[in-house]
Amino acid sequence: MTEMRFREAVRTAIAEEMERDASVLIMGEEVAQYQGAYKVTEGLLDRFGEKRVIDTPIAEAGFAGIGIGAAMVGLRPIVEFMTWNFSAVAFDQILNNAAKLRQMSGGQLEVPIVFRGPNASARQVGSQHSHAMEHFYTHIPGVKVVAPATCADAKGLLKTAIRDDNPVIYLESETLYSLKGDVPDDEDFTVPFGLGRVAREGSDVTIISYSRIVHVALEAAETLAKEGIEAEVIDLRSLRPLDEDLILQSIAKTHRAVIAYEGWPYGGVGAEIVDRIQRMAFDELDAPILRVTTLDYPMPYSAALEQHCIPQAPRIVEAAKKVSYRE
Amino acid sequence: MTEMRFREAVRTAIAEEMERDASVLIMGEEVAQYQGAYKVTEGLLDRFGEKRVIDTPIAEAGFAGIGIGAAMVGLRPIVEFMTWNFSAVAFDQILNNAAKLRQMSGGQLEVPIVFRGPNASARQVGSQHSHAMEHFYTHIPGVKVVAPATCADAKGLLKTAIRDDNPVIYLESETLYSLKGDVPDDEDFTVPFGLGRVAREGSDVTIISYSRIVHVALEAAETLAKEGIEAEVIDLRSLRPLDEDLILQSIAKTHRAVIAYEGWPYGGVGAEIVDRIQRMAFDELDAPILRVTTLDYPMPYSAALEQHCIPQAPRIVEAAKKVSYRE
Amino acid sequence: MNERDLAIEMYRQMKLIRRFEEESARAYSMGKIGGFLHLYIGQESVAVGANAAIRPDDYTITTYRDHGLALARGMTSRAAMAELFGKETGCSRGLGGSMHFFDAEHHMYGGHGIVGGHMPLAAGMAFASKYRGEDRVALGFYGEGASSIGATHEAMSLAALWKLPCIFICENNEYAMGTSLERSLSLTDISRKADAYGMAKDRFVADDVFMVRDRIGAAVKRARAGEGPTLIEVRTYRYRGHSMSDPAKYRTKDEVDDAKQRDALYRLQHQLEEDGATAEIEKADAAVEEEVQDAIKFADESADPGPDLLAPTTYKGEFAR
Amino acid sequence: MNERDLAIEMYRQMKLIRRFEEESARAYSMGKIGGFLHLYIGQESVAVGANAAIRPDDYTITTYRDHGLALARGMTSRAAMAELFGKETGCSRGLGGSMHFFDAEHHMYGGHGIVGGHMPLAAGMAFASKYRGEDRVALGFYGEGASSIGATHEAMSLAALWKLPCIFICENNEYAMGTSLERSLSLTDISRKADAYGMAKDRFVADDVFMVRDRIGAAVKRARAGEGPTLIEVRTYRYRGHSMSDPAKYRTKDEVDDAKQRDALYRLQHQLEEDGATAEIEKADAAVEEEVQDAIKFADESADPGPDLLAPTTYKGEFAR
Ligand SMILES: Cc1ncc(C[n+]2csc(CCOP(=O)(O)OP(=O)(O)O)c2C)c(N)n1
Ligand SMILES: Cc1ncc(C[n+]2csc(CCOP(=O)(O)OP(=O)(O)O)c2C)c(N)n1
Ligand SMILES: [Mg+2]
Ligand SMILES: [Mg+2]
Repeated sequence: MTEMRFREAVRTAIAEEMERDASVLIMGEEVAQYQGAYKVTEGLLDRFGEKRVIDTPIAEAGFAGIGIGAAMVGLRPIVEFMTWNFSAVAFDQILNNAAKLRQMSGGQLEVPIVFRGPNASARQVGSQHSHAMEHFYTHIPGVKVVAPATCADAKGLLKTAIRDDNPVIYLESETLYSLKGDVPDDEDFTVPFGLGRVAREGSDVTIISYSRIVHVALEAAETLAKEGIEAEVIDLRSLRPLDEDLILQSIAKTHRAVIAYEGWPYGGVGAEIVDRIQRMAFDELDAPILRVTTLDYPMPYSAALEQHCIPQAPRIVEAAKKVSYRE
Repeated sequence: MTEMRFREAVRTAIAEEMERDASVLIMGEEVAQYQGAYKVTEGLLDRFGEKRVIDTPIAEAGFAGIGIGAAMVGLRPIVEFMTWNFSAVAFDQILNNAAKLRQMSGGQLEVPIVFRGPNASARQVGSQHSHAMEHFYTHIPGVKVVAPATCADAKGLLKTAIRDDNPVIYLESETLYSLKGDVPDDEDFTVPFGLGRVAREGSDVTIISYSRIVHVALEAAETLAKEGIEAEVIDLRSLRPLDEDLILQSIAKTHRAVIAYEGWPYGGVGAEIVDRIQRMAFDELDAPILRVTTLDYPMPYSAALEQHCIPQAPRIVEAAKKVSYRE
Repeated sequence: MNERDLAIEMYRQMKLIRRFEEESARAYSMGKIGGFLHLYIGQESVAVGANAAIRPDDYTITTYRDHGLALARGMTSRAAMAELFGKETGCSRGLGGSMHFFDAEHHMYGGHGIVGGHMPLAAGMAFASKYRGEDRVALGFYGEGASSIGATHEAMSLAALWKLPCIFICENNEYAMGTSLERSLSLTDISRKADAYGMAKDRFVADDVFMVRDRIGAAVKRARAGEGPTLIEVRTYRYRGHSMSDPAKYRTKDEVDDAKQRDALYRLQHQLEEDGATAEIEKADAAVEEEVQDAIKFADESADPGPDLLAPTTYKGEFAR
Repeated sequence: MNERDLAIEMYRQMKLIRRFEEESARAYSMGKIGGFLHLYIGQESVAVGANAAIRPDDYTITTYRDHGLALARGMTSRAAMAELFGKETGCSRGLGGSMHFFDAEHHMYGGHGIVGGHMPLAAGMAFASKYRGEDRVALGFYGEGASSIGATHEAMSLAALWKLPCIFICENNEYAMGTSLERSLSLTDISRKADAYGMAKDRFVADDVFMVRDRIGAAVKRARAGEGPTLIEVRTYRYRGHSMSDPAKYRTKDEVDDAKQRDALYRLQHQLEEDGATAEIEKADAAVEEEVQDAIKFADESADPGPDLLAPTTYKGEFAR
């Protein structure tokens, strides 16, 4: 175990996999000479050279497509979006190429590519720079989507992603990059997809979350504990595939669920989880499932309004109390 | 009332609104000289001239953006996507410009634009040409999304869309274009957004649908009736805003719901409706809500497999029986 | 292969493509093929000439108008026809259809339906070649209508910057569906797009398949030598409508007849006949006929793909739901 | 306005932009401004010269590096500073921030955060002008880094085809974040992109604001006369980092100092001083100082926007949920 920051955990995963496999490379805007817009790739250029750590011009559709084309013939590119917001201009490449090449070719092709970068709100970066893009990408069969909340998972999930033969969407968070945590040193430490994690045990209500909001949910759980409500906090880690078993086990215990995450309310990951719970654990539920999401507006710049829109602990507490009929 | 086909109803709405308001224009690939890839715009070039009926090169991001820019300064463009699939390359324009200009400008701007075209499966057009794009677009605050199932609604909703001061996503269906139906002649006939329609009354189970699948749901309802189950079929017409009242009223009567539509299962419109029902009518539900969607695969070309993937009446029947505990 | 054998082989390929597609059109009208069917008839010399300019292990990728390239690269008529018929013996196991022919063994990487969307993939394959220090080149074919779209531009911009061994082959058949060239581009000399990137360029009419081979060959040679990409505008013409549903009212019969006068297949046939190769031509024709008929029979008799194909072609390994 | 008055006015505008941004940087370091703050310092002559070349009712649109254009167009410093401070009195009511300055009254249509994404909007405004038979032009400003991206290409391609009255003003400040021009484009003469569309073009260094006005003015004149769009590469330089978080290690102090030698603001000041306009300069400086200080005070004292602003700015009329 080594204590490191989230950004270093991401970097370590990249470096270890590049060391292990010469077909792994990383490309994106400012990943090389600038050392990464958020310093995730710091030092990689020196270590692996410009053949494998590649600065790209501003052409997300172009370089995402180049990554996909290269993956199609055997490389294993990691494509960094400076932020996930910019993947909107490469949407077609992900939807129609990365996700579909295997199927369109009748299973002949593999597209072992990882798209990664910071996702969801940063701080006051405004409406065009605050998207939680997983709500678009999880919808698409053919891709996998993961979103770590801890430093260990950041490393373990990214290594799994790089080794996976399918396209993987890997979501970070700018506001998590400085988080510190213990990370296994083992070069074969990987975290399998499709397995969530109980971040806090509890018996009264299940709070399901992922990425940065796991930490907010844990904060909410502390408040709830003071009021006598023991919340179980689930960190999904993987959004597609989803760990249904873990969710259902927890619901079987608590009979109540709150889903908390960043992103707009209409549809998306949260609505999908609601659907699965009510479908698979209908008789277990003692209350409607509630969601705590980003409010249904483009993200405002104003600090106060931004905080108003983003899911906060008090909103999670309120929802947990509501499903516990304790208002 | 005049009986006409769905494509004529769309055309009539366009023509009437162009007649009424000189700031309305239509642009898209092959809309003018070719008379429309699916003949929706047939005759419009002759009638309104090439200034207002405009053939565009293949540059969806470019001409969607030109439409948005023109709307921003007072025109009311209708932008046709030859099919909605191709909007994937204009995704950023819709997400970041159309939907956000009003908010980013603090409410100074309006973007009265309609994006329209055929959506979801056609016949054997393969995985890149069979997307149900509403599952991406309904997620975005700032746009409205509508999807008519009947000829009258095709006209009425499109007229409302053109008159709306917000960007509207209007979804047609290639396989509905030849449908015939009575359409009001009144030039001020509009169908308000946010109001669904009971397509068939019933007391035992609610089948919620929209666009082409409404007709499949009606077919399923006939089968169910023979087995003694009276299904109420709701045609949503408008997806964002959603007619919660109508859905809840029906659930209060039937206590069971099936949601049937085209598109993949993860997230999307269906999951959103599940969430709203369980949240707002938890105590009314006698069974879990089930969804009948396109299967979770890229659409295969093979006719047999395609039909296997698309929602069919028997699958709706099966789901309705299941929620009725009649298997 | 000597030039004469090559001439006969290219004749055979062009003839195969034409006959394959004529029979496809028939099968389509009989309802055996569904969805879109975009015929390459008239453009055969481009794919065949290009194929003759490269090695079997070079990468190729094209649009939905993909039968010609697939057959030229070596896909069997059986696999191609069965794909059109939506059968599990098809090159893409009946999942892709006409627009999505894939044959990894012959380095034919599709078959793509989104205009321009595959051009970054072409650059990506070229990138992989360069990354691995190989001398393979990638040929990306696209229609002149795809010149307007962003993906094509980005692919060229990056390929030029990174000197990728990628040849951008613009098949200018004068129409994008019903839109004539001058209604879609402000500048009808498409090769001049290369000037925006300082990229090498070429432009010629495709009526002589040997010229196609040689001119593309020159670009391939530069690319293999590490001298970067080339944009080649190949001027050609499609005799049929854009797809089966297109009556092609946007052009006159005269215009089409005129183009047919310059038919590259007949031109080559003529040359070969003058060279005294009538027997070889007859032999090639017979072989083509047999192959196409056999392909139809094969496709007809093949089984539909089953639903158990869907999950493993969506994900490799475990399904992610 | 005579040329001398105009010179003083342009001096005032350039000085205002510079002082406004210097104070913004200070306020940022004090935590009064959040998110991104991209300074225009060094590039003032571009926005100011361009503004002098057009009419108040012409359309303008730019990137996230938007303070300069907004102020040049006539946005008040109060509205601008309050926006940076996220206050409801800001030009975008505190919802947009530094990247999203909007001022419809002064025909400044943003302030856009997605590289290249606003260029089709520029063409769209030009389209609207032409559609209505007006003679207004649209000026779309973008960075040289945005030349690679699809949206910029598509906007130019359509504008050239349709002869839209749109001027594409590429502010080539030599860097896109930390990426120097020659690492992002294969051809560093960006004006040559125009050749791909047969579009008119120009290219010059922006150290003389009158030249900026005149050269852009020539393009504006052509556009008004219905002669179509022009691509203008204006060579300039940003003195500060890309945004406040950028230490700009990718270039040397010498390089920056060198650029400052050619500072257009000081050059104009010098000329004016030689012309004996010292008094007017002092007056302008004092006015600028007062305006900026007033703006800070105003922004400081303004209220935060309230949550009730969110719904009506998301939709006009009823909310669609
Ligand atoms: C992004 C996108 N927009 C529109 C279409 C519909 N479409 C398919 S082919 C075509 C015309 C393409 O013309 P061109 O590039 O010249 O190729 P050709 O068909 O002539 O070979 C169009 C508009 C599409 N497939 N993708
Ligand atoms: C599509 C997209 N990709 C990436 C970014 C991140 N980004 C913001 S500004 C910038 C550099 C732009 O450089 P340039 O176009 O030269 O403009 P300048 O900042 O020099 O004015 C980048 C990469 C973005 N905003 N949008
Ligand atoms: Mg063409
Ligand atoms: Mg720049």
